Amino acid sequence: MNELLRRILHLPAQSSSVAADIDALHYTVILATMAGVTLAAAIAGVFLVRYRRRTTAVPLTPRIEVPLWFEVVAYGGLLILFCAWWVVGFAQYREIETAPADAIPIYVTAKQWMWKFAYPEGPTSQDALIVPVGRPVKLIMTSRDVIHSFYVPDFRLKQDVVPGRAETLWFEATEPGSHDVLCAQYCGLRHSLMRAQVVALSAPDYARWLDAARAPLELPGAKGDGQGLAEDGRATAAERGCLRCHTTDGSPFIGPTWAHAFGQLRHTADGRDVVIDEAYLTESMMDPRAVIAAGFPPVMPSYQGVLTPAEVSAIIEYIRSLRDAAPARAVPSPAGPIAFPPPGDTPGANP
Amino acid sequence: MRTEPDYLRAGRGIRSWLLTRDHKRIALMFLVAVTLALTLGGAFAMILRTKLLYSGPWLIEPLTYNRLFTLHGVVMVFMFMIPAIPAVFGNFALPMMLGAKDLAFPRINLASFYVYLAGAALALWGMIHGGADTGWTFYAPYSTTTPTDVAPVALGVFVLGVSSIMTGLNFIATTHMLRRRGLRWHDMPIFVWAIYATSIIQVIATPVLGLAVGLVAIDHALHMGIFDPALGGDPVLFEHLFWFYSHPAVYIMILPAMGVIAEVVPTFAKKHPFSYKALAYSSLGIAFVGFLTWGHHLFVAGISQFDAAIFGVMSMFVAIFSAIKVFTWIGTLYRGSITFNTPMLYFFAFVYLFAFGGMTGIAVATTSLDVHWHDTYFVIAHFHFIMIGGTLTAFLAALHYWFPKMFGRMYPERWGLVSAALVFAGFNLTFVPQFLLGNAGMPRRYYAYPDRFHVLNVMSTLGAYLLGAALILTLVYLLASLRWGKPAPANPWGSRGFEWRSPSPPPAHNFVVPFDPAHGCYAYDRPPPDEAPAVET
Amino acid sequence: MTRETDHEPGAAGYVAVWLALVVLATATLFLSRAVTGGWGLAVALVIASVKATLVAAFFMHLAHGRPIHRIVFAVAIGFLVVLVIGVLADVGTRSIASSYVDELGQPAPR
Amino acid sequence: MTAAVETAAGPLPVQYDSLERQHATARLGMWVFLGSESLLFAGLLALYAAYRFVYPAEFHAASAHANLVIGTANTYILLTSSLTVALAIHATRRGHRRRTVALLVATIALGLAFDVLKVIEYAGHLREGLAPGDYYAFADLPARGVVLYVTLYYLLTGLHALHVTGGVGALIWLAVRAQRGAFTPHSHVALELGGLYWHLVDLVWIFLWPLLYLIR
Repeated sequence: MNELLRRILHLPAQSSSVAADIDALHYTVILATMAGVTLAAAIAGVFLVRYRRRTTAVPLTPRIEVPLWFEVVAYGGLLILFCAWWVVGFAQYREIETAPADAIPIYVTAKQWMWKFAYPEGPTSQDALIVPVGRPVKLIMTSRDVIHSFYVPDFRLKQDVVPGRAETLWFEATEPGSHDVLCAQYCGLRHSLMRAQVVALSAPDYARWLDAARAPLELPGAKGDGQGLAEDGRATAAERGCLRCHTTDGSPFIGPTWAHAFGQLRHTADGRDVVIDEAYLTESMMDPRAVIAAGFPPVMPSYQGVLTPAEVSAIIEYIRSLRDAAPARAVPSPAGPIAFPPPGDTPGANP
Repeated sequence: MRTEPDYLRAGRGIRSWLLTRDHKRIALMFLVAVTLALTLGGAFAMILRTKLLYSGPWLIEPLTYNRLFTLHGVVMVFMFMIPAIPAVFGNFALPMMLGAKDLAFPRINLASFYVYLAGAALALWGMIHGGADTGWTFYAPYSTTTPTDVAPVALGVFVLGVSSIMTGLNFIATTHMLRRRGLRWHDMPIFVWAIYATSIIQVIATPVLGLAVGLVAIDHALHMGIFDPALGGDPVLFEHLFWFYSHPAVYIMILPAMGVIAEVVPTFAKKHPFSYKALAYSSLGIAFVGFLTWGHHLFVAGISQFDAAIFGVMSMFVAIFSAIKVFTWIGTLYRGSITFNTPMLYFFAFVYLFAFGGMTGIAVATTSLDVHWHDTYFVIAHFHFIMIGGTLTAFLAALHYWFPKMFGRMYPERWGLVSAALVFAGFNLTFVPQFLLGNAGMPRRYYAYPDRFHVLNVMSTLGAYLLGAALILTLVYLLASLRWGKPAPANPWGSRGFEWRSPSPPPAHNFVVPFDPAHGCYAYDRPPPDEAPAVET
Repeated sequence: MTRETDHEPGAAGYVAVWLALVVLATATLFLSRAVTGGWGLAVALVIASVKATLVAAFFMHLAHGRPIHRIVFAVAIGFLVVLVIGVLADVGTRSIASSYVDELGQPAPR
Repeated sequence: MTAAVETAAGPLPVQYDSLERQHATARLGMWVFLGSESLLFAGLLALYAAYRFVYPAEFHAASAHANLVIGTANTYILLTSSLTVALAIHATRRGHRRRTVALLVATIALGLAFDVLKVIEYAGHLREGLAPGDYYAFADLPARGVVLYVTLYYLLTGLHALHVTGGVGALIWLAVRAQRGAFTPHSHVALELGGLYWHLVDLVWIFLWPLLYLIR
């Protein structure tokens, strides 16, 4: 029943702890609304047909004043029904507004047309909020310029982000997956393109991601012919945080792996096959959303203006050096491929 | 029998129109201005809907799109919705329903028309000159920091507010002091109660809007920083001031519409209202309790939970008055003698759309559901159900209902029914998909949207085209019947209403023979008074 | 309808009201030094309301004018109070969490 | 068509039965206008209440720099001007045209005095750097919070001063008409409306003075 109504009403997936309850209240209110209004219209229709004038002469109609008790009962009952909905609704609202004590605090900064996330342990990320499944997360949000609104339709949650204040929003993801974050409060030119992803990882994956993110990024050198450049590439990739999402031992993680990648064909989200070469890698670094690998969330931030051309070519050399390298066991390979349901869909072909 | 010319021929030449003090002529001038505003606002809506056919960038730039939805908002809300029924039908019918020869302050009435034109000109010049892209809500700090030209548009809205206050003040004074001898408050038509309640809201709430947009204009021009968070200011306070006006403003829009419906139903059902006191007092109830509910626009804006609780409960109370009205209208049909004319078809459309829109208002006031729906297309569908489904439908009902009295011509009944049905169909095709878009989580004011919302947006755009066409059809045949419509008798609908006891179109001072209030305006249980030429349809 | 001008206060009445107003103004001035803080505001507002009532009742003929004037004035002041209370109810009960991020001791990421 | 009743102030508008009815309607219209004007100040008072609640200490510190002498002098000026305009209407009812004009001129003088003192006060503050919004450059106090008091001070007293200036203009026009003998004991509603407006301006200042100058 829940699934049927959810599809009919075009509601997104119920991916947070509160989503199911909210949808339940939603169904009762909307169904009661439709029933009440249709009943009223039906009664009006019946009266129209029953009492339409059939003669040309206008008969005198009785003057009927509604008895007071009828009004009190009808409108009192309706008021009680509305207030009952409000009581349930406000209880849920309090639950939404008060974050549990053990929630993981994450700092969110909204800036004209992007979302930036910062974890207390230090790693920061742009456009991708990595959270564990099954544990409450508290977002402490502020804005750098105008009012934005952090809105995750799949969680049924939204909170305006007001500059000069810290607004809190908490949620608990129920299953792994990536969910669209949209800006709901008009904030200017690219208001409709100010999007991010909440990536919910299972507990072990999250723990491992956090360790990888926090561990000092020293990785053993990989075999490569241009020893110097590949070595610089590895250091740059570690320092710039590439290796937090891309692994070097062949297992997919948040981003596709770099091992055995160079020169191969990459199946993309929109069904094409692209050769992984210098051009593709450079374009992926500068405009990651231009071509998205199938099965991976579009969460990679753009490194336009972050990486110098020398660093870009160094990283490419490092990826080339991993082309046929035996997977170095130094980094414990993740338990298995991340079970990613296909993300909602890639955002429209934005400029 | 006609001793003096009717008000349309009482004076010749453009001066007699532009400097008139006759409330009926001012009503017609407002009708022309308000219809232009509706056409302009509708055109902007068409462009917006056409852009939304594609999810990516197409047809217009994002900045143009943002300016267009601001234009659509400002023009529709401040230049059509707020003045439409009060300034046109309130001006025309209120004095006649009270038995007065004119409004209390005719000069202020004419001044309010020219202040309306000045405000409209200032706002539209501001739009063409620099074009605000803040939305009609002007939320700080975006409205005070955006490089686009906000000040003239904000001041234009301020001036339109002054015109609204002048109209409200005129109606309150007239209702209190210029009733015909022997016409007690409980003998007055319910339309007068509705316009009176609307005027109270206009007079009390509009100054706060004037202040809010005035502060935005000053902040934008001189950087006074009253809402600037860097100086310690709080943008949410602007939202409080803005919605203190804007929620009662939605009652300014719907109360006159309810008044029109309260006149149409008894006339075509030939029956005394199911409960006169319920209809009359619920208008005042909406006017007063409506001031206590503005916070339900701020549930996710960062107000405290305590405040959200107060506003949530109050919103439930104000909804009861609307429910009272809907039940009483439907009750009036019971054991009536109903004829099915165009105004009645608009009544049925009004009942269904307004009740549905109102109930989705209840759904949004159920605080936790608002967290998901706020600022999405669900809210847009909700308020368009009330504004177009309610106020525009009632405006068209009033236009058809009083058309014979205003112009002395009959409109073509068949065309009326066809266009009403098309308006109803076009409206539903446009806004029911938007409810679903809101559920799916599409935020409002989106230039580009994720692809999953594509199909519903295309449906909504097609509906918008149908609605636009239906409205243009209505305009065409009404203009045509100005010339070629059958001459209208004094009382084409056989109504007991006071305004029908004068010839169509009425003489300059409304009544050849002052009507006898003893014959009630809803006395369908007694034969019609003889002094008015009651013509059977 | 009784002519309004029959029982309005004579010239002496007006001067008496004026004297009362001046005395109250002076009282406000000195009391503001004596009673400080929240109570100071309360005292000042009470005295101001008394002065306002005096001006409205006698100078503006509310006391013996048509009752509708009193209703209009009361409704306007009522909604003024509703706005102030509605805004204060929000500002006053906002939870601490929404104060500045850096006051939470965690530097907001720059 | 009922013959237009000839009155001192020109033909009685056709929709009124008697002159007294028209005056009563004019008074009601004025009261509704006064109610509307008071809501204009309501918005600013709400902002004042909110910001004073959030920044009590800053408001207290900033209020100490308000010019109490001029503020108090203005309070007495406006109270007295209320008296003079009330006496002016009283004199008209007694038919003393010359005394009415004298009292109206006194009221106008007091109103202008209020404006002049207000300009002096603003000049003094601006020299010290107590300017609103971004232009705040006051040495002793940090901007945060204090600038909100200063901005609200200029908005509240500025809007009020605007109303005082408008009131003075209306009184000048009324004085001229009184001088020409337009007001008789039975027909002087325009003067009454001018008086009502002036009393409202005084009423607003009665609240502004303690709220802005006496924060201890």
